[in-house]
Order: sequence, then C-alpha cells, then structure tokens
Amino acid sequence: MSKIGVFICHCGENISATVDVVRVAEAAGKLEGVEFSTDYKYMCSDPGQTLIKQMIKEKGLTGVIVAACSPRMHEPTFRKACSSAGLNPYMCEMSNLREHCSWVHDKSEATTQKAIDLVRTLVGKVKYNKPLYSIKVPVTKTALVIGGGIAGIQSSLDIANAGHQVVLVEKDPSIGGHMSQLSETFPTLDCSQCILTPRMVEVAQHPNIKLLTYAELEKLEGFIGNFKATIRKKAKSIDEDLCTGCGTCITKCPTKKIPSEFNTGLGKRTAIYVPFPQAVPNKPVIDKENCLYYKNGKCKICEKVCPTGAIRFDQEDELVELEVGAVVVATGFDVMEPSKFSEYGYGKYKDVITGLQFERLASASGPTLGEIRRPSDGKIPEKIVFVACAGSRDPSKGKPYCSKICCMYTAKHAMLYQHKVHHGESTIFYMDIRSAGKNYEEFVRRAIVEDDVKYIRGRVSKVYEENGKLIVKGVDTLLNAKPVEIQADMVVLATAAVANSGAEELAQKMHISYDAYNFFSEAHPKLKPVETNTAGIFLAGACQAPKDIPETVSQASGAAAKVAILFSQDELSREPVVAVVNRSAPPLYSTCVGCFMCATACPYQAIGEELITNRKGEVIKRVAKVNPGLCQGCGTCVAFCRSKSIDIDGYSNEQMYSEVMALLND
Amino acid sequence: MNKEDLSFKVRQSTEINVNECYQCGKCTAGCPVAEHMDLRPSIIMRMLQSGDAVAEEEILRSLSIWLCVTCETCYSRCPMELDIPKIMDYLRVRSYNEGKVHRDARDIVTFHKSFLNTVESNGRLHEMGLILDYKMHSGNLFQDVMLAPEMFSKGKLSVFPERIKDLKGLSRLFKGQTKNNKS
Amino acid sequence: MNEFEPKIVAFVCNWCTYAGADLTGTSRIKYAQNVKIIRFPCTGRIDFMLLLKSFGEGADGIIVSGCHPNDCHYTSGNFHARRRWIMFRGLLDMLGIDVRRIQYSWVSAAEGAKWADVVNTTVTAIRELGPYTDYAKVAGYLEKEANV
Amino acid sequence: MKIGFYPGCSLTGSSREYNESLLAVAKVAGIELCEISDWNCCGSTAAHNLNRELSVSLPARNLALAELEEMDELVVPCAACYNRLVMTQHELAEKPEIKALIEGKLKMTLRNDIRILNVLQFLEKHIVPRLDELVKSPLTYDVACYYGCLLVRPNQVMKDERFEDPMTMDLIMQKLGANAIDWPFKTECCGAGFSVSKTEIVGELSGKIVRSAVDRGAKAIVVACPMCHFNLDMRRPVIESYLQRKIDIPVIYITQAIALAMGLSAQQAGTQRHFVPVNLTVNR
Amino acid sequence: MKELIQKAASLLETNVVQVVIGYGKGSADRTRAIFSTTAADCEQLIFDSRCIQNLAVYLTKAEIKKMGKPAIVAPLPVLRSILQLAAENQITDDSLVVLGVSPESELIEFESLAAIETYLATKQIAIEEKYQTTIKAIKAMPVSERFAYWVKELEPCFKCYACRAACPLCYCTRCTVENNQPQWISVASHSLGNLEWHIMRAMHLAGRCTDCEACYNACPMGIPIYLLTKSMLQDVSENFGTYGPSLHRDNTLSSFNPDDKESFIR
Repeated sequence: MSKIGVFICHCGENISATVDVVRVAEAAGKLEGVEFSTDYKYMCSDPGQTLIKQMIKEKGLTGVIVAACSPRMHEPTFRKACSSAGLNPYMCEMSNLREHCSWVHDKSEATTQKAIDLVRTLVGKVKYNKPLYSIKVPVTKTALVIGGGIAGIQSSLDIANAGHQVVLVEKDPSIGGHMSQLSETFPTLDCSQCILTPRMVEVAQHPNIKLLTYAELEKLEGFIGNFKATIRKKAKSIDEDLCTGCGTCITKCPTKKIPSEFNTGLGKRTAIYVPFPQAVPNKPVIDKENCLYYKNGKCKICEKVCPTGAIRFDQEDELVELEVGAVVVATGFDVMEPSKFSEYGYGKYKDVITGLQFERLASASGPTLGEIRRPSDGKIPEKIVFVACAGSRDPSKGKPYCSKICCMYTAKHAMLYQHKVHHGESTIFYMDIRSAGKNYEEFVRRAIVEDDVKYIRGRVSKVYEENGKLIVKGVDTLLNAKPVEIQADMVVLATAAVANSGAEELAQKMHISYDAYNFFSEAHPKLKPVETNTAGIFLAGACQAPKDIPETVSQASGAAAKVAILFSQDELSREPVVAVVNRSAPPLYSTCVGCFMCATACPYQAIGEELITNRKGEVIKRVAKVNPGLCQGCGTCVAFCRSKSIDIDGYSNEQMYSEVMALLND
Repeated sequence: MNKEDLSFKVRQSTEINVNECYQCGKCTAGCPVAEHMDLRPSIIMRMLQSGDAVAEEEILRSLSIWLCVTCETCYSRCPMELDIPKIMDYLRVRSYNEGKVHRDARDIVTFHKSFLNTVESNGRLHEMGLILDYKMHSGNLFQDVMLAPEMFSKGKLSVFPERIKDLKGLSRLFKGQTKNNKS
Repeated sequence: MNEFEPKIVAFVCNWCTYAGADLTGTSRIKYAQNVKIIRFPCTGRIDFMLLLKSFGEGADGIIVSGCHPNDCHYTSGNFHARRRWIMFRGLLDMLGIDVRRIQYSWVSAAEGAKWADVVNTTVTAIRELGPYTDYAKVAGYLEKEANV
Repeated sequence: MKIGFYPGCSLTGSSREYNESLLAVAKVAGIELCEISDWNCCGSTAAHNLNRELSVSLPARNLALAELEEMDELVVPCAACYNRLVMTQHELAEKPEIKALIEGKLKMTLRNDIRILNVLQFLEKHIVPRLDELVKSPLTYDVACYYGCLLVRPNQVMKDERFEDPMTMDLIMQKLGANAIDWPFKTECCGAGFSVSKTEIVGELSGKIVRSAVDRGAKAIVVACPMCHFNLDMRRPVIESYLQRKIDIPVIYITQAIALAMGLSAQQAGTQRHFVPVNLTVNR
Repeated sequence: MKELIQKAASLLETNVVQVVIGYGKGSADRTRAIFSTTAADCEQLIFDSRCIQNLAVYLTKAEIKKMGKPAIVAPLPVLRSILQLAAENQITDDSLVVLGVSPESELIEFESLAAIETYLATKQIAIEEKYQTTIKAIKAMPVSERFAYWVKELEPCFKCYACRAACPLCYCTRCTVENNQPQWISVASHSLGNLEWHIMRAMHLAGRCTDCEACYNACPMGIPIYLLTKSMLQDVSENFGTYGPSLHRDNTLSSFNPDDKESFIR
C-alpha cells in the first residue's frame, strides 16, 4: 500500500492567489494511498525542501508529489531532496499547478477543482511508480576518427592532445583531403599546403594517434562508450615497415598515363604512386586496377628496383577490429559532376573546367606549377568566365541548397587569376554574393575594386565553342536583363558541394541519419550541431553540410571536445527512463513473440534480439531485447507492442493507465 | 495574397507560382528573341511578382509577349522549372481578349487570326487562303509576292482548299470561342 | 443555469506541447479549465487504448498533441504517431465513434498562444457536441452489471 | 498493330516533299501508315496564342478520330503538330474537367491512351533497326543535323537526357553513311511561326544557324520539322540579306536523306520541290 | 490433386518434413485441417473450393511446432499469411516447405519466401465490390446511427475468441485481453468490452491483415468483423499506398514517411 505525501506550493502568491491551496491539500489528503498532505509558501525554498525530507522520514513516505510549478523547472530539485532523505528520486513527481493552472485561469471554483483533479491524476500515477537506478555504462577511452581531411586531422589532434588514444582512418593513400588540393585560401590568401602540411606531419608523429591510410570502415557495432569497429585495410602491395619512401619505384614505373585524382585529371600519375609530394605517409601504394603486373601478370619492375625489397604483390586486404568509445565522422564532401549541365559544355569542351580543377591550375604544386594555362592547348587564357551556382540553388538539375563556399572561392579564383595574368579579364556570373564571415565581404570588395574582377548578376544559359573561343551567353539582370555574350578562353564552373558518393552506405553502417542530400544529420540543428542521433557518434566538417575551412575546424574541435567530455569519466551515468522487454519464468521466459516491430520503429536501433536457450544450449525462443545504452526513452516501441511485452520505466503502462483512470474518476 | 494581383490570376490559370522565380535571368540569357523584346522574360517574371497593377497593364500591352516564339528554351533550362511559355500563352490570350495588343504585334495577331479563320472554314489550313486573308487584314499586300508563284510551280501551294467532311462537327468547337478581340 | 462543462483529457509529449503549455502559463494567456494534461515522453508513446479508455471512463473529448513533423525530440516518434492516428481515426469513424471529439495538433514549445487556442476551440467544439451520451450509454451497461 | 498517321496541314502544302519522302520510306520498309480520315488542323501556334480551349479541342478531335479507327500508334511528322497533340494528351490526362467539356463538344469520348510518335521516334522504332539492309547507296558527305525546338523541348515532356545536344538524327545520318558534324546550333530556334509576320527575325535566327553549319563544313542541313524547313530553305533570301553573303547549302528532311540512301530517286524523295537546289556530291 | 498427394508423401518419405498440414474431409460436407505424418496419411489430402480455413494459423502453434518441420498446403490466402508471418520474423526459408495451390487448383512449388512474394505481386489483395459498397453505406450513416449499428452488430459477441484463434496473425503467447496489469479490456461480454476488444483487434491487424476472412468464418455468431479490417485495408492503401504483405517493406505502422498526408491535425 502506497504512502504518498502531497506538498502543495503557494509559490508566493503565484498559485495561491487563484487556487484555494488549503482546499487542494485537504482534498488530496482524502485520496486513497495518500498518507500526508500539506501546503506551504515556497516548496523549493530550503525550509520547504526540509519539510519534504522530514515527512519522508517521519511518515515513511513511499512516494512524493510536489504540486507547484512545471516539472521542467524543479523536478531535479525535488528529486534530489527526496534522494537525500533516502527515497528513490524516481518516486517523486510534480503536479503542474502554476503554468498549467493558476497562471492560465482566473480565480474560481473551477480553477481550484482543476488543481484537485491534477493532483489526483498524479496520485494515480505515483501509486505505480517504482524505484529506478541510473544506468552505468563503461567507457573505452579510444576515439575512432573517420576521414583524414582537415576536419579529421583537427579532431584527432585535439583528442590526442587531451591525452586520449585516437585511431584515424583515411580511405585514400594519404591524409590531407580536399584542403591539400587547394591553392591559396580565402580571405587571407595564405597557401593551403603551407598551413596544412605541418598538421599532417603532427598527426603522423603524435604518440596518441594511430594512422590507418588506404582503409575504410567495414562495420560498426555497439553503443556509446563501447563500440566495436571493423576496419578494412586495403592492400597497399608494399611492406610499410621496409619502405623508406625513396621513390625509385615511382620513377621506374612504366605505366605513367593514369589521370591523377589529386590533380583532378589535369595531371598524370604512375601505377605505383604517392598522390602528392607532401603526402603523409609518404610511402607509395600500387593501384591494382592500372598496374601491369596485376592486369596481365608481367612487369614487376618496382620489385626489381626497390632497394629494401618492400614490394608485396601477394598482400591482401586486412580486417582490423577496434574497441572504441566514440566516433568522429569527418568524411568530407565531393564536388558535383557538372556534366548534367550540358548547356555549359563540361566534358565536351576541354577548357570548361570545375572550380577544383582551377585550384590545381593555380597551385604551385599543380600540373602547370601554378601558371594558369588552358587544358586544351596550354595557352594562357586572356579572358575567363566564372559561372557561380553551377549546380547549387538549382532544384531542376542540381541541388536546391546553397553550397556556401562558392561565392568566396570564385572571388578568390578571379583574384588569383588577375594576380597571375595582369592583362587578363575575368567575369563572374552570379546570382547573389554570399560573403558573410570575418573579412569575407572585404575580400570580395577587393576583388571587384582593386583587381577589377567584373561581376555580372545573372545566370549563364549556354556555352559553346566557335573559332577556338568559348561563347558564353549570359544576362545582366541589373541592366534591364540585357543579354550578354562573352568570348572567353576558359570557363570555370563553381560546382556544387555534394555529399560523398558512399555517404548513404556509411551512414547506414553506423546507424546515423542523413538528409535528403545524403549529408549526415546532426541531432539538433542549433543546440546539438556536432552530435548525431546515435549517442557517442559525432560529426565534423563538410560531411554534415557544405562548409569552409574555418567552420570545419571549429566543428572538428567541437566534436573533439564532446569526445573529451565523454572520456573524462570512467563510467557513463544515464537516465533510467528506458524501455524493457519483460522476462518471466519458464516455460514462457517472456511474453514477447519476436515480431520485432518495435525494432523497426526504434529511432535509435536500441532493440536487438536475445536467444533464449535451454540447458543444452538449444535456442528455444527468440525475443526482443533493449540495449539500455542506446535507448533514449521515447516509448514509441511500447505503443506498438500488441502483447504489451515491452514497457518503459517512468512511463509504464500501469502508470499511464492509472493516471488516466484517476483523472476521469473524481 | 491579393486576389486582384496578376500573379494570383496567373497562378489560378496556369498553376505556376511566380514567387518561385529568383531572378537568375537564365531565361533571358537563352532567349533567342530577347534582343528584340521590350520586356525580357525575366523582367516579366519580376513584374508579375510585384503584383503592381501598372505593371500588369504594361505587360499586357507589351510587344514581348507576342515576340515569344514558344521555343521552350527558357522552360527547359530554368533551374526552378517554371513554364514561362505557358505564362506567355496566358498573357497573350488576355492581351488579345482585352484588346491590348501592342501596335507592332498586330501583324502577328492578324496572322494567327487569319490562320484560325481558314481552319474554321475548311477544317484544315489552306496556305493560299491564309496568305490572302492575312494580306487583306494586315495591309501588307506586296509581302512575299515573289514567293507564291515559285511555291506554286514547285507544287507547294494549291489554289483550292482541302475541306474536311464534318465541318458541322468542327463548328461546335469554334462556337462561342473568341477569335475577334475588342480592337 | 448550469452550462455543460465537458471533461477533456489532453495527451501531450514532454518536449514540445507540454513545454508549449508551460509557455502559455508564463505568458499568462487564459484558457478554459476543462482540459487536463497527461504528460508522455513522446507522442510515439501514446497508446491508442488509452484514448479509448478515456471515452469509456467518461471523457467527452480528447486532445492529442506533440511536436511538429521533423521537430520530434526523438526524431521520429511523431511520424509513427501520425500513422497510428490516421489508422485509428479511420477505424473509429467506421465504427461511428465521433472523431470530432478527438483533436490532434502539433504545438511546439514556442507556441504558447496556439496551445491556448487549441484548448479553447476544442472546449467550444465539444460543448456544442454535448456530453458523449452515446458512448456513456454503452459504458453505463458495464456499471449496471457490476452493481448486480 | 495499326500505325496511324496524322500528316498535318503543312505536309499537304508547303512541305509536300516531307510527306512524300516519309511515305516512300515507309513503303520500302513495308510499313503501312493509315491516315486518320477527316483529320483537322491542330490549331498550331495561332490557337495556343489566342485561345486556350481551341488549342486543346482541335488536337483532341484528331485523337478521338484516331481512337475511333483503333490506332495503337500515331505518327505525327510535323514537330509543331506533334507538340500540340502531345500537350493536348497531357492536358486531357491532368484536367478531367477540360476533358469532359471537350468530349461534350466533340460528341466523342476519349480513352486518351494512344502512343504519339514524332518522326524521330517513328524512325528509331520502325526504320532504324532495318537500315543495314535497306541502305543501298550510302551518303558520303558532311551534314549538320538541325533539331530545332519542338523535337527536344520542353524536356520535361520529351524526356531526352541529351536535350542540349541531341544525337538521334546524328546517329541515323551516320548509319546512312554521312558524317554528322558536331556544331552548337542543333537546338537553337529558327524563328518558327514568324515566317510570315516577323520575317526579319526569321532572317536573323535562321541566319545564325545556317552560318554555323556552313562554317563548320556541312554540305547539307538535315531537318525533321516543316517550319524549320520553310525558314531555312524558302526564307533563304532574308537569311542572305541578314548575313550579307550568298549561301547555297541545301536543307533536306531526314526522310529525304533516308529515301536517297535507300536508292530512291531525287524525284521520289521530292528534292526538286526545294527553293535551294539539292545537288549533293561526295565530299570525302 | 494427385500431384499434391505425391509431393506431400515424398517430402515425408525423404524426411524433408515431418508433418504435412493440409485439408481433409470433415464432418458432413465440410473440410477440416489434417496433419499427415506418414506417406500413407497423405492419401487423405483433398483440395477443393470448400477448403477455406486458413491453415497458416497452425504454423505458429506450439503443438504443431513440436511435430517437426512442416509442409503446408497453401492456397492464395494461406500464401499471403505465410508471407506476413515471414515479414514478422515468425518463419524463415528453412522452417517450412510451402505447397502452393493456384486459383486453378494446380500445385506450385516455391523455392523461397521471396518467390512467394514475386508470385503474389501479380495477385494483389482486392476488396470485393459488394464489401466496398457496404463499407461506403455504413460510413454514410449519421455518426450516432453508425455507432448504434455497430453496438447492435457486436451485441451477440460473447468473447469466445474464435476469431483470434482462427487468425494466423494472432500468434501472441499472451494477448492484451489476458493482461491484467492493467486490465486493458474487461473479459466479461458486455457492449463496452465487446467494442474495445474489436477495436483493439482491428488496430492490432492494421497494415498486417491479409484479408483471408478466417475470423469471420470462425465466428459462431456470424458477426461481420471483417468489415473493420477491410475498411482499414482501404485506409492503408489510400493513405500510404502500400498494400499486402512484403518481405522487404517495413510494416505499415512500424514505419513512416515524413511526407505522410492527413487533414485532421491542427
């Protein structure tokens, strides 16, 4: 039999001015299961809390109802008070007499009656409350960082510097990501590689960071603090311990005409290669698809010339299992293939290129050593047209969203061009100039005012070639929509930033959600921008949405901080409001019949299966089981269960049923 | 939204929401006749968005709506997939019905009218009849005088119209349909 | 003269509508006393049987309210709830249980005024419909038998 | 399967040779095209510019007649007619109220399920698969395939992925032995319905097209639309006065090209009806 | 029929299965379920238009499970139930052999559950016109009258749970009605309890019911409870477009589409 104490708060006059609190306390006192009831001026004050504690001890209360303000305000306060008096905190509930009653009604009999109803309703619930204990989960203090671009590098370094172990996994042969491909960076025009490569080296040398390049996530199981990751290390065909990175093999490799990914197809590489000179690790891999030996069994020149005998043609992919406590996803973005926009002639005309290709042309380490030259004939273009929003803000053939970085990099491109080709002319067709950011607007103004970059507001309708020139048909919408035709030598498309092609698959492997464009979804757009819906998995950089370097680095540090907070404790303590599948004595074991509709509905993949076996180890029943480490307590599963085999602590079937009954039976 | 707005009426009739246009100008950039237009396609879209009654009048009295050749280039390239030719059709019908056809577009309208006249009376187009009817109504009596004999000699022009059998049935389609405007 | 005062139960989620109703309070927007809230973690938790039991215990009307689509604290509880409501409502309608007596709504934590409006319009609507005597008669049979 | 045929008005007049060559090609391939009896004009640009209902009701009558004659497919060689018929089909499917209204006026009902083919779709489906056996005297010159507007647009309806740089005609011409050049004016507008009323615009638009084809070495322009042909061929004087130069490149229908490659005579292909003489010889 | 008997017998002889669930002659002119464990037993198997019982109901029964791996004679309604049971993780490819029977009474063998799905794709569940008309007529009644209609229709129900026992999808080991913490539904048969029981049953079948009518055939009082499930089948297809059992699609009510449409939520 319950012994419930009901404490009615006046809240100064906030409640008592409209509700007859004395009558509410009287009425509550008469309810079945209520041992004690009273009213008091300020329940949340020290004497108020002392009163509760005192009555718990004196009357041996098994439940407490504080009828005061919203539980969203003071529930933790009163639960703590109960706890200190030896009553399980989850035996305490709050009835909302202020926000839901006294503040929204005038003083009247009906208002007092409603207050009584509200208290009675909660008495109905508390009768069925049971003690709950916060859930403890151990934490493995190693972080897995997926993606070795600037986001992954920054996160790894921050976590490692906080004293925790990091495994950094990169799918390409080198870390560095898109940032290593860039020439100069806006708005300061400092050289991208000059600021990035020291960080790359730091990663390689950090005692707390284990670097796995040419490797990808194969599988991720488990939950916050306790993930098990399987990593596929693709065969590099070299023994990394023996290889000194001397590069002899690369110079001797006979297959030299493979389009270089790093140079966006504008340069060539060999079959055994290091993607770029400053690569980390600076050791080659063999591209099996293009290697003569792998293709037709003959060659092996690299093996012959290698001074340390490091070539391993028989190497195979290796699966590595890791125990990690947290994951930072930093897989970055891709640029859109613009061939869908056939009106721009990309793919048809060699001198129509993407922004990323322009970066390589402008980069001192690029195929032209930093001189802007046309891919078709190597001539220096006298006139360049830049087309902004090539794929962005285009629901028809591209993406409806703004890619955010293009306005800035296009201004930078035009500026770099003007700095390198003094007599050149550059024109940018744009719709809006989005230059919000520290020193960004100033940067764009500089391009226009000091470097004479011509900005024309309007989109380009068509690009075609005539007599060796690219005819660009655009419009100047600020000049009464005057059609504009420019004879250009080169056209640069500011292609949209899109999600990586494997993003969807990766998200499914990790059970994190992603949006309609396959960018990974943050848990809350404002307040949880680096968390995902799966506890313990965090996001950094452009895999979440297009963003520039400063923003990427900030988010990466944010994700690292979240990991460090998680790793600051040996055990996680979680709210015990979680779902539970019932268990009972044999032969039933559980009323669950294993239809797993609950598992399909669970937003957190918190429901798995349990095989109930007999003594001989034979499976006699397959039932659902909730992982309390993953369950967030929404209770959606409970409403699905036809046999009422799954229930949720804190909002159980009995509690809610009784609450409804109590409300309606006055 | 004001139900008197032209943009509202456009939406009613064509199911196109002109507010989707963000004025990128790609329609104008690709329009083959933009150079000749008084109001270029993107400007018309902007004017429709303004919901301004003066703008409405200006559009209906513009030459542009008649210069649009319905080549569909704008629609095909529009990032928002707005069917501008459909809007042009709507504007033309209104301009014509309300007698607001631009002076320089009268020939075009006359030609269309002559075209429909021959279709109404024969069921099919009679090119000779069309040209004669057009010349009479436009006053361009000497236009193409050199073309007809050659066409005739190459068997491309017949003097007598082909008539369909069920002219009566066809006349039901024309009944009550405005072919003559207020002007 | 005693006007009919309907009994209305509100099933709301903790994160949006409960918080929205709190805001109605802090904004001191007045509404009718007839509606009493029962707090759930999420609309996904609200069992259709509880709605049914409410009518059986004499409720004249019901409000069910939670986060707007895409705003669910648990990302998808309200989407699941919406499907369930669509099916449940269709079934009740087929059975002649007056679906006008259940008001569904999305009320966010910022929509204090909307909550007041939802409550007031529901109370007015149920007042016009009168006491749910059809259901009460069926439920009353139970009492008679229990009294025997 | 019964293949219906809607010639449209132009094909009975100013573009007779298009009609003649199409029927000749079909005959060689053994395909019977059944002309819709008592068909009427589709209303063309005039109707949709001046009267929305007529722009639907006129084509709808033809669709209804075709259904009465139990045609499964309907070949519509004129690109403009094709566009009007397809748009009408679309409108009737989307707007039941308009369909009901028009059915009332026609005193006929519409299933609205006939497959409408333009000339390229017809050729691709029925002629191209058999070209290898049918081509007797391959063509040996460079051609510029000109598609114009209505064979590729609106792409929302036509659904050709390559609507900016279509290839269907180019591939057919290559199968006939000719070399289809790459050029940027394949789908630019010729001025279409302004032939008579705004001739100077036709001169400019068609002029740019013809100039590009000639400058890139084409010996003929291949078309599949009577309006395009009218403008590029018969309006040559206006074109020449716009370009300020003499241009003698002939303009032939794709069906004429096929007829010639099949070994039919110039007379059978109807090239004698052109304003710009067609004298095509080897250029490679 | 001979083919079916031969196939069933050979399955038992080769010990591929240990029991064949099929139809046999019953009392009077009726048929009943028979469970053959030997090749000789299989001679009793029959199949004709009277075989309307949904045998899939036995697949989840503990008593039958104990007999070993089953083969089951499966006309269309049984096939649908089998697929739904598979979708709900109650059976797998290895757990049974399906002896399909086409509407033309021909034996169809299925290699896998996926093959059943492919077969059923061409045999969509369709609510017969007459039921559609009835449902329409009921929905057209004024709400009070409709309620009275159903209270009256459900009045004869005495909670024998034959409907539950006959339904292949009511395989829970503990039904909600047997749950007394809390007592969701009163076990006594009175109007309110009857109403609540049938509402709950229909809701639990929402998006799952395959329209086999086994519940109706089993009801001793002939209550047209199938009208509720049929009406819900219509609702599923109208609102979510999905219809009928599937191995690859999540259950209607445990899945959602962010763009689901409704008109009643403020």
